[in-house]
Amino acid sequence: MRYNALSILKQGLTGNKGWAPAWREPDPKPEYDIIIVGGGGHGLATAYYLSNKFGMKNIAVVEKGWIGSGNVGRNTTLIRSNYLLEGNQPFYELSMQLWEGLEQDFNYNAMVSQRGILNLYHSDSQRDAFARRGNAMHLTGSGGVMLSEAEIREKCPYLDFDNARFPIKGALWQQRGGTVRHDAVAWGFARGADMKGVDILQNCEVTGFQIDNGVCKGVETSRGTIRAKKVAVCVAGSSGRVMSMAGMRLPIESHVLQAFVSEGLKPTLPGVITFGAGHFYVSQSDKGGLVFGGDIDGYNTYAQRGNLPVVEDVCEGGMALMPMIGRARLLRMWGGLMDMSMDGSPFIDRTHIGGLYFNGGWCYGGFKATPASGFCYAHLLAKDAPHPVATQLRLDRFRRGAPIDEKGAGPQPNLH
Amino acid sequence: MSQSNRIDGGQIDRSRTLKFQFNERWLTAHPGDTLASALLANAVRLVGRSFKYHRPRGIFSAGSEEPSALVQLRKGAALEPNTRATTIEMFEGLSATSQNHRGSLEHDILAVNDLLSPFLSAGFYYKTFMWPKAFWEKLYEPIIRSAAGLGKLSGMEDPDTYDHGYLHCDVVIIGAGPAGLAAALAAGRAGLRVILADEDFRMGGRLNAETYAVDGMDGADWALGVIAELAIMNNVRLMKRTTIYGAYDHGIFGALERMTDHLPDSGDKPRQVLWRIYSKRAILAAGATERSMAFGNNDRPGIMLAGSVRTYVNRFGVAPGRKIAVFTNNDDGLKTAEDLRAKGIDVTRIIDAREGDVVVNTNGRKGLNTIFLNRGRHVEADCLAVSGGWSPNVHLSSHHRGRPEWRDDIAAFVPGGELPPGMVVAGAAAGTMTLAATLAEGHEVATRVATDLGKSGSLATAPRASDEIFATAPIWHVKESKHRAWVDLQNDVTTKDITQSYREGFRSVEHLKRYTTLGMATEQGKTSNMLGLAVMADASGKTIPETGTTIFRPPYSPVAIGAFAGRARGKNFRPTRRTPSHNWANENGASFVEAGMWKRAEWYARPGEKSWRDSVDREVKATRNGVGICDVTTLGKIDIQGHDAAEFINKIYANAFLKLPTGKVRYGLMLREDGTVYDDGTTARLSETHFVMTTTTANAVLVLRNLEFARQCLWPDLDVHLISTTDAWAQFSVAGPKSRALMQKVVDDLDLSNEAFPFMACTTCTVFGGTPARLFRISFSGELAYEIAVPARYGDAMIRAMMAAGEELDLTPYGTEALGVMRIEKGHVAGNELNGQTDARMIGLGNMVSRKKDFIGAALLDRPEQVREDGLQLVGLRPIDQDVILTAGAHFFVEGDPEDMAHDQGWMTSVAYSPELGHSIGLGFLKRGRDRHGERLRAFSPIRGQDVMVEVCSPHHIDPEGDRQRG
Amino acid sequence: MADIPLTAAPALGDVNLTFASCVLTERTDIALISVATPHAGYEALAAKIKDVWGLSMPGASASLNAGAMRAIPLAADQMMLAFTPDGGLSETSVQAELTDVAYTTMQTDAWAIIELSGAGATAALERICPLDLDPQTFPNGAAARTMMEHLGALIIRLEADRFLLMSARSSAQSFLHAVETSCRWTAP
Amino acid sequence: MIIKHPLLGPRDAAEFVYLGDANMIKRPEGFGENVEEAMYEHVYLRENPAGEHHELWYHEQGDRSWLVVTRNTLTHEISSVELARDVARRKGRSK
Repeated sequence: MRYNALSILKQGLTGNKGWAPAWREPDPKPEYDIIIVGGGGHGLATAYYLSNKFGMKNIAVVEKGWIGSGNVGRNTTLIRSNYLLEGNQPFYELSMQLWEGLEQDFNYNAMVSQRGILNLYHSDSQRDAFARRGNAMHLTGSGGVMLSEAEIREKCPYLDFDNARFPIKGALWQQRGGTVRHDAVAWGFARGADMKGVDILQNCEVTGFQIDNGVCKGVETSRGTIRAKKVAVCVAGSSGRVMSMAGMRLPIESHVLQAFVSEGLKPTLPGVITFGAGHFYVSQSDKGGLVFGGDIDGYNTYAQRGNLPVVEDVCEGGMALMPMIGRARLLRMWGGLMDMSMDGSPFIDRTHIGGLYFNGGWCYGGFKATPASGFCYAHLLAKDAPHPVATQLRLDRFRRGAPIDEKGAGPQPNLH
Repeated sequence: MSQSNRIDGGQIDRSRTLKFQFNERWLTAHPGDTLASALLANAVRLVGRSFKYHRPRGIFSAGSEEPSALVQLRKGAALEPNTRATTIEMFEGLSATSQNHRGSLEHDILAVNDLLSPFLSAGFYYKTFMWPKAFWEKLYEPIIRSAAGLGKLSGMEDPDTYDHGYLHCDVVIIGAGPAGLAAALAAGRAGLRVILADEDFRMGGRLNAETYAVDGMDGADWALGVIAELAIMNNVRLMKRTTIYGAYDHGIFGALERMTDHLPDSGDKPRQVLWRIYSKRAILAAGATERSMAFGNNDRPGIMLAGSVRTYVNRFGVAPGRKIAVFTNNDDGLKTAEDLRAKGIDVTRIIDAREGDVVVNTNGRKGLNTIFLNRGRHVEADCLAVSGGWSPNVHLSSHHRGRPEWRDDIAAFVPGGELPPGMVVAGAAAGTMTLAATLAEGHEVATRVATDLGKSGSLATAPRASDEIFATAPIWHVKESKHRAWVDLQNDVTTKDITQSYREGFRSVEHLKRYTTLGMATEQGKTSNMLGLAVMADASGKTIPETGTTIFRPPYSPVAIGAFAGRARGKNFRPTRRTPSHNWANENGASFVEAGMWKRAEWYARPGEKSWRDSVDREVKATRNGVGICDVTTLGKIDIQGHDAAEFINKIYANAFLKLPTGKVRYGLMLREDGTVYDDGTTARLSETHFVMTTTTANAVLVLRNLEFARQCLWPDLDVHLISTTDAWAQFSVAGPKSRALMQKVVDDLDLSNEAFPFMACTTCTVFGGTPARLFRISFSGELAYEIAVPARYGDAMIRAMMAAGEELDLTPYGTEALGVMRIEKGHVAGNELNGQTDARMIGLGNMVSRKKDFIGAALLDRPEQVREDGLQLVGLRPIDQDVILTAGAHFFVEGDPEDMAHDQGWMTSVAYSPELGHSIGLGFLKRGRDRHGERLRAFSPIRGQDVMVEVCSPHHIDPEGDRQRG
Repeated sequence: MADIPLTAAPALGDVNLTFASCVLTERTDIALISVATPHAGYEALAAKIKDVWGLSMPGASASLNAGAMRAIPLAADQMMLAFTPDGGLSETSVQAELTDVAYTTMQTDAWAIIELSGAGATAALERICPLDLDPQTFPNGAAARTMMEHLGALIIRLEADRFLLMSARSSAQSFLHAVETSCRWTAP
Repeated sequence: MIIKHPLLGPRDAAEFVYLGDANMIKRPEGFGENVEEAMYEHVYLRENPAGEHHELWYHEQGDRSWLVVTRNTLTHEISSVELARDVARRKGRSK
């Protein structure tokens, strides 16, 4: 069923009783050409692009719970293409371009809202690093301008300019950055893939891989064995747990990132604002909640919950940056599992096991990457060659000595 | 109008009358009222508007579960949006305004949304607003956003303060209702360290709202007696107005105590204190929340929870209506009628669903006036008390891994699965729905905890009460009703939205919530989740537990962001570190720059200097031509001692250190294990077993941490000991051709000739006639230079004495900017180059790295990408047009190449204006840079609007041979 | 060379503040020497400090007092000696005594020391100190390093209502502000 | 979280800094090509278990001990805490 204003009008007049399910609930077939393990944003995007752009058929997405119940439904909804390094920036720019045409493409309004992202700086060396980054953005056509303190004052008069411990000196602004209604991304991709015949198998947990002579032939699941020519893992925070079933150790640790939302407030913030002297970034949802976050808790965990020191640290950053939010109340806090890699950058690659592919290591930047991750993974699966913007996102890059370390934090996942 | 709905009784202080404002109208109340009870007393029924359809909203409950009666409290900068009228304690002069309406509360223009509701059903926005593409951001979204949100922020800094605190106890008891009080009494008498916390400003919970007797007396009086006994126990801390909002790992609970919210202003005290409670055990006695039923137009002002109606009548002495009907599926509803009649209030009808009577629709635009029953009957009423049963407040039990379990007998979820370790549940929160059993359970659970923790337990017996009957029939949704029936009163989620959600495949609880926004309101689903789940179960033909469960995340109720931040805001966001010469610098025109937590002098402006560049140029010239002084205390200093200290340091640095002689300093390069440069600095050997290592300012703490790791985890048997002395020594760099002359005046009896004290020498000595000191001949500026350190207590006196001694040499203080200029002139790398992406090869120090020993970083130096021929290398840059001021961050391109990443040659890391050379200079990383000196390149910086030609040169812009520093 | 005896400046300007229920004073009379125990040198060091000052080696979380000398635990193999210098006792003399049995480092200048006393002291500390200061768990003499308002701190209980609070000298003003604010905000 | 320090008793985890897998104690010794592969695995690859995890914490705002904490990554339950120096010696590390 195609969604448009007319369908809403028609349904509205007939009690909204004619809406069809957004996707089917099929039973697993014995075999598929491609099985995507993980029904999160990236997995569903991969299925969507495989079926819609690469003409592939006979695809299943297996998901242990409900689709979209992982990070795509528990992130802070930011999109941006303001990276620095050659291994990353063209990839994120592709992602941004896909976001920009996504809704018409998959006929679902995910509320892509390019209200801009403001990265504040507080020192000359931060300014210089942002200049280097801003110039890298221009090399990929991503845009971006440096704003003076006066320009920021005009845009966000409520920031603490006059009594700050670390005064705001300027900012890097990317107008094309913004937010997207995160759940809708998963649903839109799922619906689009389903319409092309992709089987979305919910409550179907992978419990093992069928590996025969170094070649992966399928997966064992809670709904039985399913054979496949290619198995594409895409499970974010569960990467370590799932790939260990294939006997693989990864350059990844699982950590928790907490996110926060305030009660609904009348619109105040123009776009996304990130604090340069503490761990805090914030945007305001279309419903009015301030959606904000900060640093990861910093210890290995598979529990989707965090602890108080980080909650306080994040709110301290918020109050230091915009002291008007003191009386706004934090409504909900939750945790998402982050597949923190050794250099802060992701992987989209084959593994050493034939037919087994891996997509992960997104750290806490996975949401904005969703379309490009799906597109590039689909490219790899369909053509068995990496997409041109994903050629550096390889598992062997540490062995080769070529990390993609945007922050320069080194091989310690919790510092990225 | 003076409290026309006030009736007899209640726990309010009628001897005093308070004045308050609602929407600019003055009304009266009494101490002990909430804003909600006061509004009801004054017959104010319409208090707000719902989120989506802007339907009129009244007061629905009497506690923190309130979804409807949200107001903006106070005025100006203290404006507090979305505040529940039911939890606002009345104070003199209180001011509140309604929110989320365009125009007046009574005539809200956006109420038109209600007429459009057929087209605004669940998820409508995902299906439209997509064409034409540009219209979403230009038209649709701005319209949606302009209507979004509930209350508003003041836009001004929060005028109040907040604090944090830490409490420790054996057992924290969450909730001071009958179960909590019984538990606290038993635990307190057993000698446990007890914290009893309750969100209300009056402890007692439902005992204050009901008419039960305990131990032969009125329940509320019994509660007062217990509280009085607990108050005099030293081992018990009573915390009213305190919400335990979250259960964290290992017995840590988050609590918010509202210190001054019940006062007209905070004075100079914090408004709220956020406590971190460390407990060995926890007793969850948080009670239960009553739920509604879904029937046609069940959202009108005047339709309330039955238990809340009893609260208003019994605790606050307020009649929520004059003609009240009761709609119930359990015995609690009948109790309501009894209590109302006891107060002489007209109960117009008891509609008991268990007898087949149901409400199908209601009428009354801004307040209920008529109730329509099945079989065509109707009743006049201005208030409908609805009782759909009670849901245990399982929230904190599910903050870890707990998954609530269904109990058919009470038609509710109770705590289940893996509770937070150490937590037990008592009373209604555990599904124990009658008073006598609740009291007994509270007592028993606390006694068990006491025994567990090694206390003999209380000898006293449990309090007694007669048990009431509790019988419920799970009726959730009146299906005969053809009208919209609300599930989530705030977000306007109706039963139709839920059935549509089911139809469209959003069937798991998580999908349901996300698709319909059910439970996303400010009451976090307290009144709506259970009902929504039941309607979904009905749609799918499954049971409720098959359909899902309701788990909750912190906070239990919303907490002010300011409270989480505590004191850390403004200038106190982070501590400030000051150098020993700070006061002196301040007196001498310094402006300060943030360097981590430090404040450092960046330059010393003198009268007549027009810009910072004037000051910096002068400081550089004075240093290079005469002598300058700079406070370098901020560099990290680590005292390293032990018989194996030399061996230890040799394992840490990439270059050789084993044979550094006593009395010498050496530059050290520290790598990460992946071969990347981590830090650099100088290390001095003061004796065979004693070294002093310096680190960069930024890495002082991190290097000590890594050294401790190496010492304890990698080489635990080396005899080596570490302690930071960063703060212990005031250290000054004295640089310039006249520095020797100056130092000769400063230090006592020491030959400073080049022969006696050459470049890279160090010694302990005294200065100015006996003050102990350390002297190093090291140079960052490239000039003849020294660093002199004295105990920090003498730092202030030292800079003053030095300046006096240097007067005849025109000793010039210089700041970090001049320091930066001189290091760029010399081609020394600093933070902009050593950014964690740089290896020794890139900065020309590849040969310094030892190939003859193991050290941190030794094994991963030669991977293929690290030894690429076209790798980045440090170069100097100068503008072709000498008037051009270079900027950092520019990327290099060969002229004519396209400006894309494939042709990117590198970037400018640091720039400075060199007064000696008379033009701008830079450092940068360039592919194959060392082979390209003399080449002309574009320095392309679109982000700064700059595109200039530069010539590649040696990074050593000045004195490349280093003669000056050795002179 | 010029003879200009340098005068020592107190980290907090000899601050002395009185609140409703507690008093806050800078202690400028305490000298500090850190003492690291060489490998396999515990007995020799213990014998030495016993012999010279009648002092025993402190436990992990309790400081010990003997005469003018207090030993405060810092790390598993490191303690700090705190004393008030007088005729016979100085930073130099203490270091000299230990030359052969330990590695010593002068720490007097690394710290600012605040004494907080009075009936309201524990209530004030409740707002900044995460440790359990109940006398059962933190008795007289107890010493611990912890974090208060983002700053490392060392707290020692001298008596039921008397504490020494130590924090880094460079950030002493921030530390003072933290303690002072607690005293003010918890004043009855 | 609370870490029960073997010498100091229970302390808030906020006093500590987390590093990661305690296997970092098992640093390959030596240098040059022969240890490159071992060091690559040591530095970059992780077991990342969902369950019991031995991990390094540093008591930075305390006694500067490195500790090996055994903690369940699913429940956060801590089953043992040891001084890392003792663990290192047990694993044969010395000088």
